[in-house]
Amino acid sequence: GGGGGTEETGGGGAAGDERTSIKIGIPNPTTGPLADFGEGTPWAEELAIKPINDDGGIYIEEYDKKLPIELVFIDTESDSTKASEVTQKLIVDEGVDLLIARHTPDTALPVSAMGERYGVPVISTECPIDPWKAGGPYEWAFHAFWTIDSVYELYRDSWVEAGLQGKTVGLLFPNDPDGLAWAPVFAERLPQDGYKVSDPGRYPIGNSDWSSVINQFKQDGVEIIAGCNIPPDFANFMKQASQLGFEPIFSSQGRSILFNASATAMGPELADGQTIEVWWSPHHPYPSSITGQTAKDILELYTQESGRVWTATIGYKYAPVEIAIDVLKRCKNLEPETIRDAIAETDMVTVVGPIKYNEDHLAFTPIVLGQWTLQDDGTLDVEIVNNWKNSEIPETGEIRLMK
Amino acid sequence: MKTNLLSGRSTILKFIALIIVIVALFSVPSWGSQYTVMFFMLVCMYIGLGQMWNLLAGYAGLVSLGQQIYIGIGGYALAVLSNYYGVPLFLGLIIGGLVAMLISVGLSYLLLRMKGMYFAVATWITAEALIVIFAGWNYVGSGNGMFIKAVRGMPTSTIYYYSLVVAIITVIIVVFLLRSKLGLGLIAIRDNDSAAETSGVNIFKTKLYCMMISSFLTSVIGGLFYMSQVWVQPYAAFAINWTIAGMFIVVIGGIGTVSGPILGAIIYVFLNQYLSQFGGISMIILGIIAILVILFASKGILGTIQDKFGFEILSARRHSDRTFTGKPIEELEGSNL
Amino acid sequence: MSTILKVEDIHVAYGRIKIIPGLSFELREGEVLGVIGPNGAGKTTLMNALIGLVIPTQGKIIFDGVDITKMSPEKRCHLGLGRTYQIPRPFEGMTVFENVLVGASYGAGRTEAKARPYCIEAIKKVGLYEKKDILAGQLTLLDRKRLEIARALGTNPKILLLDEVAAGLTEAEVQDVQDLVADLKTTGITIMWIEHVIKTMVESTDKLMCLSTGSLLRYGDPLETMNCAEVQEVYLGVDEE
Amino acid sequence: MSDYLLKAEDINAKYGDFQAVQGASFDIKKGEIISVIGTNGAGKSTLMKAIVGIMKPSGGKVYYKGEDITGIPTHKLVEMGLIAVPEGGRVFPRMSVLDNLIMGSYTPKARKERNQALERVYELFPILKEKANQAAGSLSGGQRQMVAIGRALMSEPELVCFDEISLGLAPTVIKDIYATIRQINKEGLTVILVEQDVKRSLKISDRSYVMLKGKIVLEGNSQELTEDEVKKAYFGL
Amino acid sequence: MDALIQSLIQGVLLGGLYAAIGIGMSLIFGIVKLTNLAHGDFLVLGSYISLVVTSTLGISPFLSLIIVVPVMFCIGFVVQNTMLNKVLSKGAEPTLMITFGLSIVIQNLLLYFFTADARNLHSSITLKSITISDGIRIPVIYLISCVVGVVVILILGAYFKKTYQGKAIMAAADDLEVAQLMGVNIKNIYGLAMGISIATAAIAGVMVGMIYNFYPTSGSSYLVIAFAVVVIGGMGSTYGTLVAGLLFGLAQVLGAHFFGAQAQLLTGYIVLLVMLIFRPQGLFSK
Ligand SMILES: Nc1ncnc2c1ncn2[C@@H]1O[C@H](COP(=O)(O)OP(=O)(O)OP(=O)(O)O)[C@@H](O)[C@H]1O
Ligand SMILES: Nc1ncnc2c1ncn2[C@@H]1O[C@H](COP(=O)(O)OP(=O)(O)OP(=O)(O)O)[C@@H](O)[C@H]1O
Ligand SMILES: [Mg+2]
Ligand SMILES: [Mg+2]
Repeated sequence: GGGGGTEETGGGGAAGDERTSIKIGIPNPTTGPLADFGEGTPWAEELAIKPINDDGGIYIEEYDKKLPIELVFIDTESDSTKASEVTQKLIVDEGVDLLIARHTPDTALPVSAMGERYGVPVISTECPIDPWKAGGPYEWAFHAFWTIDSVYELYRDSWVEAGLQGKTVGLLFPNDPDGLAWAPVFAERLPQDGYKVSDPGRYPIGNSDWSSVINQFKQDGVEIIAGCNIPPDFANFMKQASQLGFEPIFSSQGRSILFNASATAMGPELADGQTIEVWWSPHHPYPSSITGQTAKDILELYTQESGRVWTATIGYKYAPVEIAIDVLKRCKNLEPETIRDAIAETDMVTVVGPIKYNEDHLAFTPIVLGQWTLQDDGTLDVEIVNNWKNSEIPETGEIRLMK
Repeated sequence: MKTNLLSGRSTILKFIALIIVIVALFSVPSWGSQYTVMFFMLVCMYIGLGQMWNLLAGYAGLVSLGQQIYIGIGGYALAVLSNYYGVPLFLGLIIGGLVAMLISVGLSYLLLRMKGMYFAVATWITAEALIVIFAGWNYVGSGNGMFIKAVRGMPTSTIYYYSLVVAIITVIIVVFLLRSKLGLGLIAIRDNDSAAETSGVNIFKTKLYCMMISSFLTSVIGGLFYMSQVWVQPYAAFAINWTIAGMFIVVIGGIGTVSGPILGAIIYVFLNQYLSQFGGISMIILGIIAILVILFASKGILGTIQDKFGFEILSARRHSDRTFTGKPIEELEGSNL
Repeated sequence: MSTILKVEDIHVAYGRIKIIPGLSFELREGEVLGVIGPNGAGKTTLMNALIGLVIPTQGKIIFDGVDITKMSPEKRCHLGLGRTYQIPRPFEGMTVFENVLVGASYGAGRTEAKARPYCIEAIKKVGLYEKKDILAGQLTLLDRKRLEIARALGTNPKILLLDEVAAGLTEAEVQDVQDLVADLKTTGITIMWIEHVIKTMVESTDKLMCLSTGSLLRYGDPLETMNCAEVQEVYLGVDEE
Repeated sequence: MSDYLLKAEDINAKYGDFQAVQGASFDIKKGEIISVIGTNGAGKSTLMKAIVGIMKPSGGKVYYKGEDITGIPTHKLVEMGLIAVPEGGRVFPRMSVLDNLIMGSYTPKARKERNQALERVYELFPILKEKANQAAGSLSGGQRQMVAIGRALMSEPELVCFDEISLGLAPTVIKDIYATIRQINKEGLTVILVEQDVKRSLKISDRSYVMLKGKIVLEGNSQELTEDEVKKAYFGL
Repeated sequence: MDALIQSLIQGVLLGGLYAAIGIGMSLIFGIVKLTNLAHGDFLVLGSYISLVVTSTLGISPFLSLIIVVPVMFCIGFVVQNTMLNKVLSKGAEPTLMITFGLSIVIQNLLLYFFTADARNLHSSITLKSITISDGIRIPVIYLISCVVGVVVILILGAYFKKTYQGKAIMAAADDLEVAQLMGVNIKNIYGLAMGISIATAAIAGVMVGMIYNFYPTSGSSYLVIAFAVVVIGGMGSTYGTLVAGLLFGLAQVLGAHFFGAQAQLLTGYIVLLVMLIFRPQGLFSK
């Protein structure tokens, strides 16, 4: 066993003088279906923590010394049950002072829930605010991301920009937490904004055939598809749509093609022109609060060191560590309550944007619209084509219809 | 004759040892770290899960791949009852168990007509269907699942005590069941159902009781799991992984033995906790361990030890008289393959 | 002696294959009825119908005044029908004792504790006492047959259905079985006995019935049945001795 | 030693600690019929299993056609013409009767003669032809025994070992089978009969062995052995 | 009307693919009575091996079968002979455990070597389809997969019906000892069966890899399909598997057609459970 306290709640670290570090627990989907999100860990987190620890750590008044930060990673196997279990282990065995939760509801929700149960502060990101909020009210967990309404509005703005006002929108949402959170927003707001809606219902994830959905889209004359799908489902849908002669002129997708690998596996014919919500990219202008590195710097370094293409998740691995450092710098001691209160008072700019939590423990980070574009060298990359409400993030291309 | 652990003094010794173990277990929160408590809590839950799978597969010959049905029901019942109706958690566990039992009765009428792997697959598909149903059912939060808000801040030791009691109950129930007439009928059915039937055993009723007991307790364990995990979500609650865990525990420990699942649960929880630090390769190691154990001890660790030394802890075997002489004759020498 | 079992024009088929096309007979209490007939005549099928493993498509089976035609095997067992299997089906994971205990507790509707003495008695009767704690899976073929009898006896049957229990036994052992049957008969158990050993059938039965392709070829006094020409032809064959 | 087709020397066989066969020896010449008799549990079946390699003998040697075949896998022995019919009418229950019989002609040598062999089996057991497409598991006890015997005859064996051949068969069929055995024996087949029926065994065989508690306690020319003598040995009197 | 016809066509084609996914399982599950929880993972392993072959040799996925099939056969053979044979006689659970172990080992090895990235087997015909009318099209890749599935099943059916080797596998599964006594070399017989099973899974894997994107963890969804198909069809019945595949595919597609996308899986499962209730031993079992 580790330094778990004897008190029932508050899994604070080892008591008093023995303190040699501050522990941050990070459950990560290293293996399993979400492993795409897990990629880049621990590289990004360690990148963030290195300058601090090189400097001896963070000064905590109670101990009157600098304490280095120790990151404890643990694999959730992309399974929410396992995520709960390993988070418990982090809390009671490792005695972490703080938890970082991110990467889809399957990680963010169980980790936040565990923090609530044990009274350990949680910095949560990268999971749409709506499903996270459903688990509240929270006492110990804080969350920063965007809302589905904001994505909706971004999409709507881009459709207008692309000259698609009032067209028929096909809804492609699964019956998983994300899909179920997204679909009602679209279903409700689209008609209000003057769009026609074709809704075939929430399909089960892992679906192997899409002909009924495609048939309905064809019948209803769908021109725009909006969805929030897991990548394999969306790729399979697009392939079959193409086989069955359904060709939307615009597609606005959440989650479905976040990663370069997903786009590549789908093939340039189908991926080119797809639009997605971009939460972080090399074009994001916010410098690191730790080193001043820009998004571009960080991502170039990543590609250089790992040989992998950039992904938006890197920023959301880096930013929570930034928040944690900022928070800890403001803590006089390491009592969970102290840390919690410090989180609540956060007001800073991270690589993913400004963070300031409201009374519901929520902060809103910016998103912009990206469009997958076939590059001259035959690879696919995302261009930023709409920066509605977040004009500090520069547009890098013009919005266009799918061929 | 190697050992005779079953008669006279050794029975008393065993009884005393048992009491000591139980008392020791109850005292864990008073001396152990919070992690120790959590460790034993998980062990207790998995013992229960394993015992109940063993009751079905090891004794009744009902190899189920659908125990997750009851885990999920237990979790959801707790969530619904406590969130919507303010039912106390303890009561929620019991009501959840009863609901699961009712469901198992319904399912029995459909599924008990099937045998062998047909039954196994049918139970699994039922669970998969439940995922689809729960994921589309708004009342239970659909795909988003539900937070059991009442358990926030609940001390681990409380859940541990619940789990310990449940684990002990499962063990006691299995032992008593097997020593009862019902157990005799169960094993007879497992070995040859039509012969059992013509010997007067009501196959359906016997299996039904078994399913009912198993579903009730599995559901209570499901409730306990979700008490400690707070968030219940259909894809995880009705995932086959629950049954796989139960199966791992039983098969590694020793199928068809009462003590096997206890050892199996300890091994399982230990491996899970220990290996989680190895990230990517932890699952590979777990898989390899599962394979190796089965290859070298196909009856599980305790099952193999029992065979070797010819004794059984907590045996359900009936002896025609008090002196036990039936050392099992080894496998066919030079058997095929 | 009153009639304990009455079979009225039963028809039995496995799917489309008709095995018994209408068969009627009666069995009196305390009687030993022998059943012979060529292989595949439907003897075992008849027994399966009596015990409830296959339900006749037509006709009635009345046992002790109760219509049991569609009753489940387990209920029939409680009423007092016990059987052995031609190809023994012991509970392999159980000891001999436990095997018999199943019959003695479930079949006879006793508690386990009460069933134990009956169980030992049944085991002794068939001569398996020394092997009572051996796993049934390890018995030889013939011991398995004995176990079949013991298990059926344990259920405290009013009618005992024996399916080729003496096949493959040595002469002396067959004699043991005959003695056992005689002994059971004195306790008032009615017996229906399928066997291909002619000598035994003639010596030990009160009535002998010969089935051929599911129909009654002959029913009556054992010697007469044996000596009847049709039986000689389809069953016994031309004697070379 | 090569005037023997098969010779077993001092065979021991065990189930776990239990020694079921203890130093049994016997031999058989080409063209002979021998019978092995003994009470139930004497170890006859075990001895046969040890000969044909289903069970590994814990001691002793088996020679076939002058060659040491101890420990040679069963399927090789079958190719060499040595085949056994296990007791209890064991069929492949899920396969059709025809397929069961065809499995009998599995060895390359037997495949060539398959159709003639099949005709012969059908002639011996006409009922099997009727049931050719029925699953063997649904046959009556006696019919299964017929399948088991027929299947062995399909393999064009040189030496057959029948374990309890007449078990469960109707008297006519037994008579036919014994007649057939005599017939094929004349055609050159060597036969080992494991039987309970002392009278019949003595009558048909050239020589007999009596087993008791895992040992061979009496052997001799069948015509010279008196039934009394055999019975004594039989029960160990 | 067009939509219904399109759904019917799609259901049938999907059914052929399902049958191909299930056939290897039917063989090993029905005949050898071995439950292979790693069936789906072997299938995906086949997809990955094909991926390696196509990308290194630059050949089409169809051609890659020449290498994939023998390689997977060997893997199946070795797995059976080194592991599963040892526990085959010990009841259902030990094999469940071993194949479960294999399942997680394969998944995580794939993850280790190929990362979690989405993959697919690229072929020029992936997006092609035959246009019947405006509303009705037949996707070429589905059509080919369906045909391949049917052909594989017919070949396997003939193999078990006509060849000695096929019968020997069946016989060994029924009674190992007697099979030996008939001259069957039982040492490799199950290895052979598993080899065939895994090889057919790999064929399905290549087809699936061209139709769907795959990941190291994709196997479990194919396992469910394989189980469903085998159980509906009746274990070990090759033609039953074909009919079951069609039934399951049609049930899903028509379910979605009539009751909306959310009903797709559910109707499939309900059809399966109802089938099981009325034919607890599968459609075509004897
Ligand atoms: N499940 C079944 N399906 C189809 N036919 C069957 C089934 N069971 C038995 N039969 C057939 O029914 C007929 C009668 O079988 P039964 O077992 O009653 O014969 P029997 O008189 O007991 O013969 P034996 O003396 O050989 O045991 C046989 O021809 C057999 O092939
Ligand atoms: N699988 C087994 N495991 C343990 N013991 C066995 C096994 N099979 C047989 N035996 C024992 O070995 C001894 C010899 O058995 P075997 O079957 O060879 O006798 P047999 O002479 O063929 O008898 P029968 O006439 O009854 O067939 C018996 O005492 C039996 O209990
Ligand atoms: Mg019969
Ligand atoms: Mg024998």
